[in-house]
Amino acid sequence: MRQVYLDNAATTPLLPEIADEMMPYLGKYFANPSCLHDWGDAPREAMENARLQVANLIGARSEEIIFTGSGTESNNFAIKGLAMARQAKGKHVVVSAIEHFSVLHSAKTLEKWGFEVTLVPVDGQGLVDPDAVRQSLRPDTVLVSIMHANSEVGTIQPIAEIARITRENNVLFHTDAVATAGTIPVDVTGLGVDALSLAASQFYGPKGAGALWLKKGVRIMPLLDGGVQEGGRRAGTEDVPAIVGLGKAAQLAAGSLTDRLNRLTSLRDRLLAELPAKIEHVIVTGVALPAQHRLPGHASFCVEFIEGESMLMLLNIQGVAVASGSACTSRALKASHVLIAMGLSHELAQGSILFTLGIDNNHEDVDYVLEVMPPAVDRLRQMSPLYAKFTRTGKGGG
Amino acid sequence: MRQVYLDNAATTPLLPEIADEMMPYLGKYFANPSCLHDWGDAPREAMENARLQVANLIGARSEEIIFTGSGTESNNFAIKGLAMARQAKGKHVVVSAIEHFSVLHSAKTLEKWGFEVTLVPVDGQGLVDPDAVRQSLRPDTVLVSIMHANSEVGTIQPIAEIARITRENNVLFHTDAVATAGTIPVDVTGLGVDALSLAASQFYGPKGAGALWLKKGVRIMPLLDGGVQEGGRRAGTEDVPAIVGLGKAAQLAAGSLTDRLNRLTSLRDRLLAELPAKIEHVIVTGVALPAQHRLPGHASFCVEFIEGESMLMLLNIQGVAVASGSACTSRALKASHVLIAMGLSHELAQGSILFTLGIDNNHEDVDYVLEVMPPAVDRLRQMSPLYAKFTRTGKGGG
Amino acid sequence: MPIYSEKVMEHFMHPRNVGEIENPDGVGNVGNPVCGDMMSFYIKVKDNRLEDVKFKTFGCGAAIAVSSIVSEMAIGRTLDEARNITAQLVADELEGLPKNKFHCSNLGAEALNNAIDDYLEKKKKQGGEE
Amino acid sequence: MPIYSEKVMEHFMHPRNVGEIENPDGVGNVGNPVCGDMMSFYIKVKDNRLEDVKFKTFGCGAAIAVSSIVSEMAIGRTLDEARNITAQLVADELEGLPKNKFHCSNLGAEALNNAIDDYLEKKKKQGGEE
Ligand SMILES: Cc1ncc(COP(=O)(O)O)c(C=O)c1O
Ligand SMILES: Cc1ncc(COP(=O)(O)O)c(C=O)c1O
Repeated sequence: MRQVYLDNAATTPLLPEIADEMMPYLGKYFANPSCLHDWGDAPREAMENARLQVANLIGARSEEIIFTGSGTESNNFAIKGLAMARQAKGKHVVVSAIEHFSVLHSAKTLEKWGFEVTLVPVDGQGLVDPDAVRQSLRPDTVLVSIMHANSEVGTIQPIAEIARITRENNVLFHTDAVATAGTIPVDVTGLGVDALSLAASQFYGPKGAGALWLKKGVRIMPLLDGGVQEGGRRAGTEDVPAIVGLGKAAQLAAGSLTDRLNRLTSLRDRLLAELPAKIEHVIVTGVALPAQHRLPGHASFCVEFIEGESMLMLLNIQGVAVASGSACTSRALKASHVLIAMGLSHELAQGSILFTLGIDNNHEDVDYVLEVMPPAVDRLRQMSPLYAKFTRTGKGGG
Repeated sequence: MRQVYLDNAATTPLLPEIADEMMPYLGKYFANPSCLHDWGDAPREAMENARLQVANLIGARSEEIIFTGSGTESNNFAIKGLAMARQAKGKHVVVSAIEHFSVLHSAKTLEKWGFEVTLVPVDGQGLVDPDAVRQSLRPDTVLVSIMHANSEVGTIQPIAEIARITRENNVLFHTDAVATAGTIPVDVTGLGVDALSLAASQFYGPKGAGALWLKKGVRIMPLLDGGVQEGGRRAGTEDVPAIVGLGKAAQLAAGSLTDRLNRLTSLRDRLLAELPAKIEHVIVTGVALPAQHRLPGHASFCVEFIEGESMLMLLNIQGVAVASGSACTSRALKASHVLIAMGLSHELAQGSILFTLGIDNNHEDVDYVLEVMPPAVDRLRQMSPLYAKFTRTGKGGG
Repeated sequence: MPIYSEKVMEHFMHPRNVGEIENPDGVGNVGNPVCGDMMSFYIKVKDNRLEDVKFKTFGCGAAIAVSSIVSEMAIGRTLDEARNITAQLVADELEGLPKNKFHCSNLGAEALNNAIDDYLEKKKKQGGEE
Repeated sequence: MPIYSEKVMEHFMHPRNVGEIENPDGVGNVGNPVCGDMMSFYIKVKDNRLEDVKFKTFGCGAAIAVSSIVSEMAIGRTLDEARNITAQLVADELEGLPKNKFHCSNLGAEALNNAIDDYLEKKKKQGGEE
């Protein structure tokens, strides 16, 4: 049976050439890069090379890159660390309603620590209105965090516009670029942000390596206290192989961004156009065609009258890997907070399904999905009391 | 030239059979273990197998193991997370004066958050007196953290005795077992603790994988907020290859602990006995021979009249890798807080040197060290104003 | 996808008794889209026994498998026996459910119970009317 | 060990002018064991020029290399010229020092300066006695 992996938002495969680059650091160059003796040289140099590669990917300086263990850690570090370092100035933080849980729950933790948090709403396409950010600002606002793109609906936010507002108001701006760095062009100067999170496992690099870019001079409270690694801002023996992999992934991404983008976009656009044409009562979530403000490999839908996990299971049996709701938290049962924030009903939101393409996918994969998806939907609708009601009454459709 | 790596406290080499075990998860089993589709199965099962292997190493249940990214993260998680989850009960925490910085600086962060911290002193061998712990307890004490063994002086603490006291007083007890788990027998029931940190990179496993063992029912505040990974207690896409490596390292350690222990002890005892015999004015730091309460591969000294880094550099030129002061933070310049807490003068503490043996070392390595070390010391003493003063006046020696 | 037992997968793939019953003797509905699962059970009763049970379910794989097995467990039972089909029995019959899916087995038992209640209610009313 | 430049390593391995001067014209001591580095500089002065400089140093590799290069830079210089040997010049001459070791170059310049101060002090006293 054909095997089609369309869950690249959950994690991308590790490219063999990146794995190869990591191997020496899982072998003879095992030493601790903090060590003063010769054994420490190769790992230390490799780490600094990776730092430069990551900096180059996002138009930053290498001394501004702090390595972390994941996108989640980068976000926790940014939200808690930047807010806590500014609590003398104020205790108000602004995030969008559709942030990843690593941002949202970090903000909740700040609430427990005496901060107030404003959730900026989004429109039906998942877009943040920069004016809403402006209106959320208060004299005691110390941090705004709006994600660069959402991995559930693929919507790319107007970060540069928001940054103009935060700059005018002298408020720090962090963006979660975990879904974008390495996938679409990300330039910290162009975006105008002060801090940015990214993770290797989203662009064909290894798990266990993320980074926080922090504009020179911006103070932060460490999340991991301890030794003097990463300039004292992130303690712990560095995971050199993973960091080397992150660097290599950044280098490869920088070199092939446009190619990848074009390739993914053409596959994505077919899904966005053809799936709703083939199956009745399917809506695109996020930005529909023409989809400039949408991640290139990202096609997400809500299928009416049925539930996402059961769709996922039927597609899985056909060899197709997809996600429903938030890719990383498929095991959470509640309807996606992102879709609810976009104004969808719970009923509709439960029918979410998410195809995220990767550089290994091709048009035959899309053909296959378009072939196996309609009968799967049909089968589940035959079991669905909501569909029965709709066919009886014509009501309940979206 | 002979190459002798004697800095296993900084990090151990990754065993090739452990690297082999990790490879499939850097290749075809790349998927996110949280995913519901078939791609998630192999990584998820491998992770759960690793959890069992780690649990078996320390006599725990697998559902009590929370994977982290490093020993530092485990310690930060434990100190901050356990204290913060109990702040309604009280805001007093007790740690020893010789804890690793990941514990000490986490405790400092707690101070910023309104906690009080008591540092329990140690004696000249680096031993914590259980009675001192008892006396430090207050009605508002919510957490005690004493390391199982110190990686700078190798001293193994009387954890089980301390645990009796914390239990009597209904206070939670965490131990940092990063230097012991996988190296000497560690049994959570025998130790009687409530939480325990460990890290793979200390026993021939990969970097990027640590664990916090948390006794069933013990509440903790997450350090990394976000998704539902690790039962909602440690969010972020799991670093499956590193976790698999940690599991394999635990399994191998469990199976060969006694062998390794005997082998390392015999090499260590030669260093402890012969180095001070060969070089005048050298003292053993930590527990001297017979050294039961000392890590098996650990021989540490202070060499009078000279400074550690320059010794390290001369040995490095001879192909020998060692550490001075705290292994993980050789780049920090101040005299080791551990040695100062043990009552050594700053002058003496600056002369610290640390040989940490690994399973690849043999008697020829020890012979070689005993051959190259005396001339190195001699050469530096010839440059030393302190040695000049001593030979002139007979004063200044320890 | 071994988060589910083979039995769950088998019932998910080949659910028994999917459908509605025309002029049912009782109907039981549970759940709502907020919690993510909805079940409608239809029963036909003869001589105090469940002669037929059918269901329609909107929900995850576990919800569908639970509905299927509950219908199978119920058919042929007396009403009292059917009332004893607890969430635990359902989960056991399915060779276990993931912890976060256990509530599905609850829903299945509840939906069947509601259908029986509905039947008894109707009967009482009819009795009253007679 | 490329945290140090080749020049630093070369001076660390082959330090120039190690030792003491008997009956020195000036002695300068800096540092203490708490900060981790101690340097003693001994100077011999002739016609307002540093005829000889020797040192003893307790400290890290950088401290030893700094002492060596300072002694080399100083010998043959006039006292005024020697005073112009700043920490930055020392670091530059060593082709750079790691950031956390820069203070060593400071210590070297300071020790030399102290020795010169000591010489001038003594001279003044001797002048007064004459
Ligand atoms: C006793 C002890 N605790 C904690 C740590 C920190 O572990 P890591 O470097 O994995 O973060 C170390 C490091 O060697 C250690 O020796
Ligand atoms: C936008 C976004 N932020 C953060 C994360 C968390 O990253 P990680 O799983 O590496 O911790 C994800 C995960 O997919 C994400 O999509």
